[in-house]
Amino acid sequence: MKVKIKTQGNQITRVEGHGSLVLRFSGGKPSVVRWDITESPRFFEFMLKGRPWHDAHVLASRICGICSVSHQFASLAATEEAFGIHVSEQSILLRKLLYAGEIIESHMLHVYMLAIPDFFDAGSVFPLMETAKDVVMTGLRLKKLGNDIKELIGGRAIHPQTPMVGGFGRLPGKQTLLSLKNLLNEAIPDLLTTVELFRGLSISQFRRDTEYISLTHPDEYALIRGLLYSTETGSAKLDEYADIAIEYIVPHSTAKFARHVRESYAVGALSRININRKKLNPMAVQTADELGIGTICSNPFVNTMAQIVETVHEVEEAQDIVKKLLENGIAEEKLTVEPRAGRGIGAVEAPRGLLIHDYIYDSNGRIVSANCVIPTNQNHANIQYDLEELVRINSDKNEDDLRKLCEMLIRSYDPCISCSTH
Amino acid sequence: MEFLKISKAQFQLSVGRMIDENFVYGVKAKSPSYEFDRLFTADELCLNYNITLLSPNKYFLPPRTPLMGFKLDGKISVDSMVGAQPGIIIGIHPYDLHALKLLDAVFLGNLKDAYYQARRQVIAIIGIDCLQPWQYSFAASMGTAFPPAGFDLWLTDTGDKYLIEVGSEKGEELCRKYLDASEAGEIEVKQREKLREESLSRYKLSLDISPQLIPEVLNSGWNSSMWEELGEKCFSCGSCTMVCPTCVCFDVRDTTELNRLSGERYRIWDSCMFDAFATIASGENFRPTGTDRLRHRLYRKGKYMLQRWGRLGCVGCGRCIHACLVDIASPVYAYNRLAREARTG
Amino acid sequence: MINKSNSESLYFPRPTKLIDVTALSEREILFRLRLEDGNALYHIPGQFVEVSILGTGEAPISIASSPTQGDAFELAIRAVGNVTQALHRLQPGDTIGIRGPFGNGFPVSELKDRDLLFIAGGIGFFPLRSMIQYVLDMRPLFGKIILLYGCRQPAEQLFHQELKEWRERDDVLIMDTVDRCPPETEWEGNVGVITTLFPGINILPARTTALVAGPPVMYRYVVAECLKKGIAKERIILSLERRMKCGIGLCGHCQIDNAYVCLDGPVFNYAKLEQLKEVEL
Amino acid sequence: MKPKVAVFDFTCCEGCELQILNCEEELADLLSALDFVEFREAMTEKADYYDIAFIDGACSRKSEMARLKDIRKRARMVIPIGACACMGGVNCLKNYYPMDEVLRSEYGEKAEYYETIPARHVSAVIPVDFFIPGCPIVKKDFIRVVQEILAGRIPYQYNDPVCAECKVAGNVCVFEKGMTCLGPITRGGCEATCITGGAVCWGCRGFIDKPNIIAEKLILEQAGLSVEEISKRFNLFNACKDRI
Ligand SMILES: Cc1cc2nc3c(=O)[nH]c(=O)nc-3n(C[C@H](O)[C@H](O)[C@H](O)COP(=O)(O)OP(=O)(O)OC[C@H]3O[C@@H](n4cnc5c(N)ncnc54)[C@H](O)[C@@H]3O)c2cc1C
Ligand code: SF4
Ligand code: SF4
Ligand code: SF4
Repeated sequence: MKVKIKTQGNQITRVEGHGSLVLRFSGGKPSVVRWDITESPRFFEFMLKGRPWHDAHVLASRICGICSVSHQFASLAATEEAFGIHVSEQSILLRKLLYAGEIIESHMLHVYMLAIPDFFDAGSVFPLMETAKDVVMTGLRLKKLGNDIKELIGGRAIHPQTPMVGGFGRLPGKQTLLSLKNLLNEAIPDLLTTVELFRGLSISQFRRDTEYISLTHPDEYALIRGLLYSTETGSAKLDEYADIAIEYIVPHSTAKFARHVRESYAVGALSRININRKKLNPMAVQTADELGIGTICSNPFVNTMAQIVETVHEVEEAQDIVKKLLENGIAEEKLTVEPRAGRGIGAVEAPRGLLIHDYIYDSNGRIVSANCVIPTNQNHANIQYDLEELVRINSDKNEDDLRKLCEMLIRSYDPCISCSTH
Repeated sequence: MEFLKISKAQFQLSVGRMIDENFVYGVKAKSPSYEFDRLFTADELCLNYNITLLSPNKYFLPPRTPLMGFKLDGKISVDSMVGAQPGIIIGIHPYDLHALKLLDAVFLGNLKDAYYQARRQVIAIIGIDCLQPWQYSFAASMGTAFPPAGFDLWLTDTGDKYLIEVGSEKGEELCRKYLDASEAGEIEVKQREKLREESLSRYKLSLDISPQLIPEVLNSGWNSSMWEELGEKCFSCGSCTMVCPTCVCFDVRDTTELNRLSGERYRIWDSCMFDAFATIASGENFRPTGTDRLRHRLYRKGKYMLQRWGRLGCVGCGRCIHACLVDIASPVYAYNRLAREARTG
Repeated sequence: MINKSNSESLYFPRPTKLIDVTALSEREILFRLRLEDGNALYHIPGQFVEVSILGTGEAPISIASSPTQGDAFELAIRAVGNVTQALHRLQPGDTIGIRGPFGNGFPVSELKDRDLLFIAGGIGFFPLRSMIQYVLDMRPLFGKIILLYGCRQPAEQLFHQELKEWRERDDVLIMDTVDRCPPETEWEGNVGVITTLFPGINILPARTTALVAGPPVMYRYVVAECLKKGIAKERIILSLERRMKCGIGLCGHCQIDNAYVCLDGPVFNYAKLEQLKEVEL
Repeated sequence: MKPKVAVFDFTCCEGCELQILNCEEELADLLSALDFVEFREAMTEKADYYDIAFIDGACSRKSEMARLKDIRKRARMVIPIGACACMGGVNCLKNYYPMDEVLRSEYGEKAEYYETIPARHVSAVIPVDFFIPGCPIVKKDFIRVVQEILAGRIPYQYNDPVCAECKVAGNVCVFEKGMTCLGPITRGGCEATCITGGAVCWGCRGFIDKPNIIAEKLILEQAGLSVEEISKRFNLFNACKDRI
């Protein structure tokens, strides 16, 4: 008999993509809780096959509208590794700067537009435009900062055009950097307001021990490069990813699930802070302290706070980079790409966690096979186990409250489902 | 006529002083070409250029010009949007100044277009001789290799110095205010003649006939097979017209704010090469094919503009030749070929 | 603000009040308007204005009434796009913008004492109406007058009342036709394209000037018939429609060869048009 | 009365919806002009009737066809937004292969759990009233269309190639830099943002009504592309044959 995946339960709103929370009760007690992914599969790995190297990142970008830069960078890194291309220091700086835009925008979108209505008991951010206008405007300004960085450095906010294999198709001029510098400086008061606001919000004191995985790098808070790291098994090389992100298919989901040594693991802002807390910039460390994020934090609800910490970190990071670029000046670079047969693995920390693109190229520079490991897929199993635990300890709650709590849990992972059903 | 000279180093300092006090636009490198853009420092200015992507007419007839603002309150009352930011443009080549003279004839002829006029009045022009012409330019044979009257200052690169011809009172004032220039003598002026003369031989493309004969050649060439042959390839992309310094056609459009309280009417560059340019509301298109449109454009450049405004619509800059990806936009090719066809019957 | 002597007013519409709105059919409406400054439009029959709806756009519209009819003037408008549809939503008392009059208009003084053959196809009747009214108001100045009016079907024939009044006069001959007549429709006139009316008319070619307006396809056939009747090329006068934006000879849309329809037209005689290569008649 | 607006997502990356949320500066004005009644990505509420339904994403499952038809019944105006909804977009790259093969490639022997159909654009399933192309849609373009609808106008659809705007933007043509471009046949309205951004035009807004495909093939051939490369160049966003 064929088991077709159908839309069941309630589709979760205010997340990216289509997923449903199936929560059934029997005899007044919750009996089934299930995290179903109902997004239409899109088959990007299949579509990437045969594409020439210069459109790989263009196509890969379309896996996700929220984290398009992450997909581009993972794709570019894979291609660059396959072809043995060395990327200049300047390009790395610019990529980090663009990435700051992505992290800031994506985190602020989640914090201020998707998550915040839960705290204000609203269905969406739209009514808050009237009832809590200051809060929303603060969020919009910070979100816009992210988009402004993406537009100025990347060309546009979604699917930016400047990143290319080997570097950048367009470099920012001095005027651009100067205006960016101002924008970043102007954002500091809004960041402080945000920290203040969230320090005052109460979140669920739930915890469940799990494994955390992210990239790690000796010199920096790893976002666009580094080695793999697990809180259970320590560090690993990129090409060992398949042994770490063990993907499997579950019948109620169009997206794959994943596990490593435990039954599930988590990736994302909280994982990164759990693993790389020492590498955070000073103001970000202070923010983490203020928001009560300790050394290892196993409350998934805290992920939203962790995103705020990272936003602060990235604003500081962007300020540093702009300063450096202004001091050094921007040099024109010539991009030369000589395709060759080979395999490349690119890994980045997307806003929602570890993202890997693994390509095999033929000698004409065409993709023979592609594999993409998506952050949200790695979280699906963890979400499922968290949900089970959450329902177990809250089984005395009524259905509405329990559903709301479960939805908040799911949302705090900031799942990106269209990505995960790539 | 007054002539001055100034060392290049001095000139750069002068430009720096101009930038401190004015909106200054000049030629900047945009590899592998050049463009007119706002200058922030004097070292951005690049005067030994061959061509700019767009001509400086974008400062006088901007791609988008607001015409009027209005409230959507059912009344017909509009706010004028005439006005211009005073400024100085440095580096206009002779052919582009010729083109500006044509724009003057169009917009300051019988009817005075206030929007154009306002800009024309407050923007000073500092031109420079084009001694190393671009490979696509055929200005020499169009008679547009040297500047017409109408500039404020005119530079000629004489090696380590610029020779400056003062063309107007505004130019004199610019000299007084910003340029530490000294009087130039007959020798320098003679040298300019010589440099100009020599530059003529550096043009790679040329019109085989006198430009005055273009209308005649066109008169006999309407049915040439050339139009079809070229027109078939046309993308109707309008690139040739967007880069042309003498193209003046526009569309007028309205926008309204989201709040539906106010709006704006503006004009925006249009192109006779676009498919729908001559389409009326009933759907009838009076120039339905690429062939029709290509022919119209080259007639307009070579004949109609001359008839109506007294100047040829092509100044030989060569921008359209270069801009056209299918190599069909060249006026010099078309006119030469028609002339040849006319000779051989 | 409006009507500055300054040249920017070239683009500024003059406030104009709708004093009467009459539906002519489902698609066409007749507007009666008066400039709010109280002036007359001072137009020549055959000229047009640019009608402005702020926030929507402008459309060139022929003045459908004769200057002999007083300070108010009329526009007859078919709803086809944004501006014309917006006009159709207006009520008497509303204000619109008008620029113009523009264009050359009919060569009224040349037409004095001549026999006039008006040939209107569809809404080509609108630009001709101003001249017909003028001629009827100044009847003694002109010779014999014939109006041929063709539409696609009876429902599209407009201005019944006016036509009826004119028909009742004995100093003007009106002949109408429809391309086809759907069954069970009342129709007493001819059935067939407009050229099928020609055999029925009797003119003195040397005394006659033809004035033609209609859809683009009509011109070729009508001109051929006029020539066949022996009317001189200079005496076949056509009013043309082209795309138009500025109305003042700048935007380039209405150009036919070197002629700007907004300045040199919209009225052309056939001898002139024949020289324009882009006109295939 | 403010028009009731809904935003629906189908098979896509949801970037176009995000572009709406990215109108940070205009959001307050948008909200005072429009009444968003359904927008899953941003809000929990749902509604039964919409004046305007914006649709993001292609249709790639039978259930999505049914959902589209249901939306059509309840919406006065249906406006697809983005390449996926307007032309099928990148989703149609899979249409060259049998669906079984596509499913097996992703889910292996578990393929039978899943279903997919060749991807198609919205207007292949239901009639639409207008469309806003682009991958992603251009913010300015979206706001302009909303403005025009609010003002009671039929929105203007760009139909001139990207090249014209590319010239106005003052770009060096990428052919001069040894790259290739679909600008000459692609619907403008994006202000040539990709070329300004140092990339090339990939054709994400679909082709103009009368693209000169033969001439485009010619210039790509002259730039050294093989027949296969040319077809790959054409199909990234435009693999769907009966595009809008
Ligand atoms: C001399 C002359 C006389 C005429 N007389 C009459 C008459 O008496 N009666 C009559 O009914 N008709 C007459 N017409 C025809 C009439 O002008 C057209 O029907 C009318 O212009 C249609 O305009 P519209 O705005 O309604 O429709 P559309 O032409 O469909 O225009 C739609 C709108 O889109 C706008 N638009 C076009 N391109 C763009 C763009 N690129 N960006 C944004 N917006 C754009 C236009 O400005 C217009 O507002 C005459 C035409 C001429 C030339
Ligand atoms: S037609 Fe071509 S060569 Fe002549 S002025 Fe215009 S762009 Fe220059
Ligand atoms: S002639 Fe060339 S540049 Fe001009 S519209 Fe045609 S293809 Fe474009
Ligand atoms: S870069 Fe592309 S869009 Fe721009 S002019 Fe060249 S072909 Fe046209």
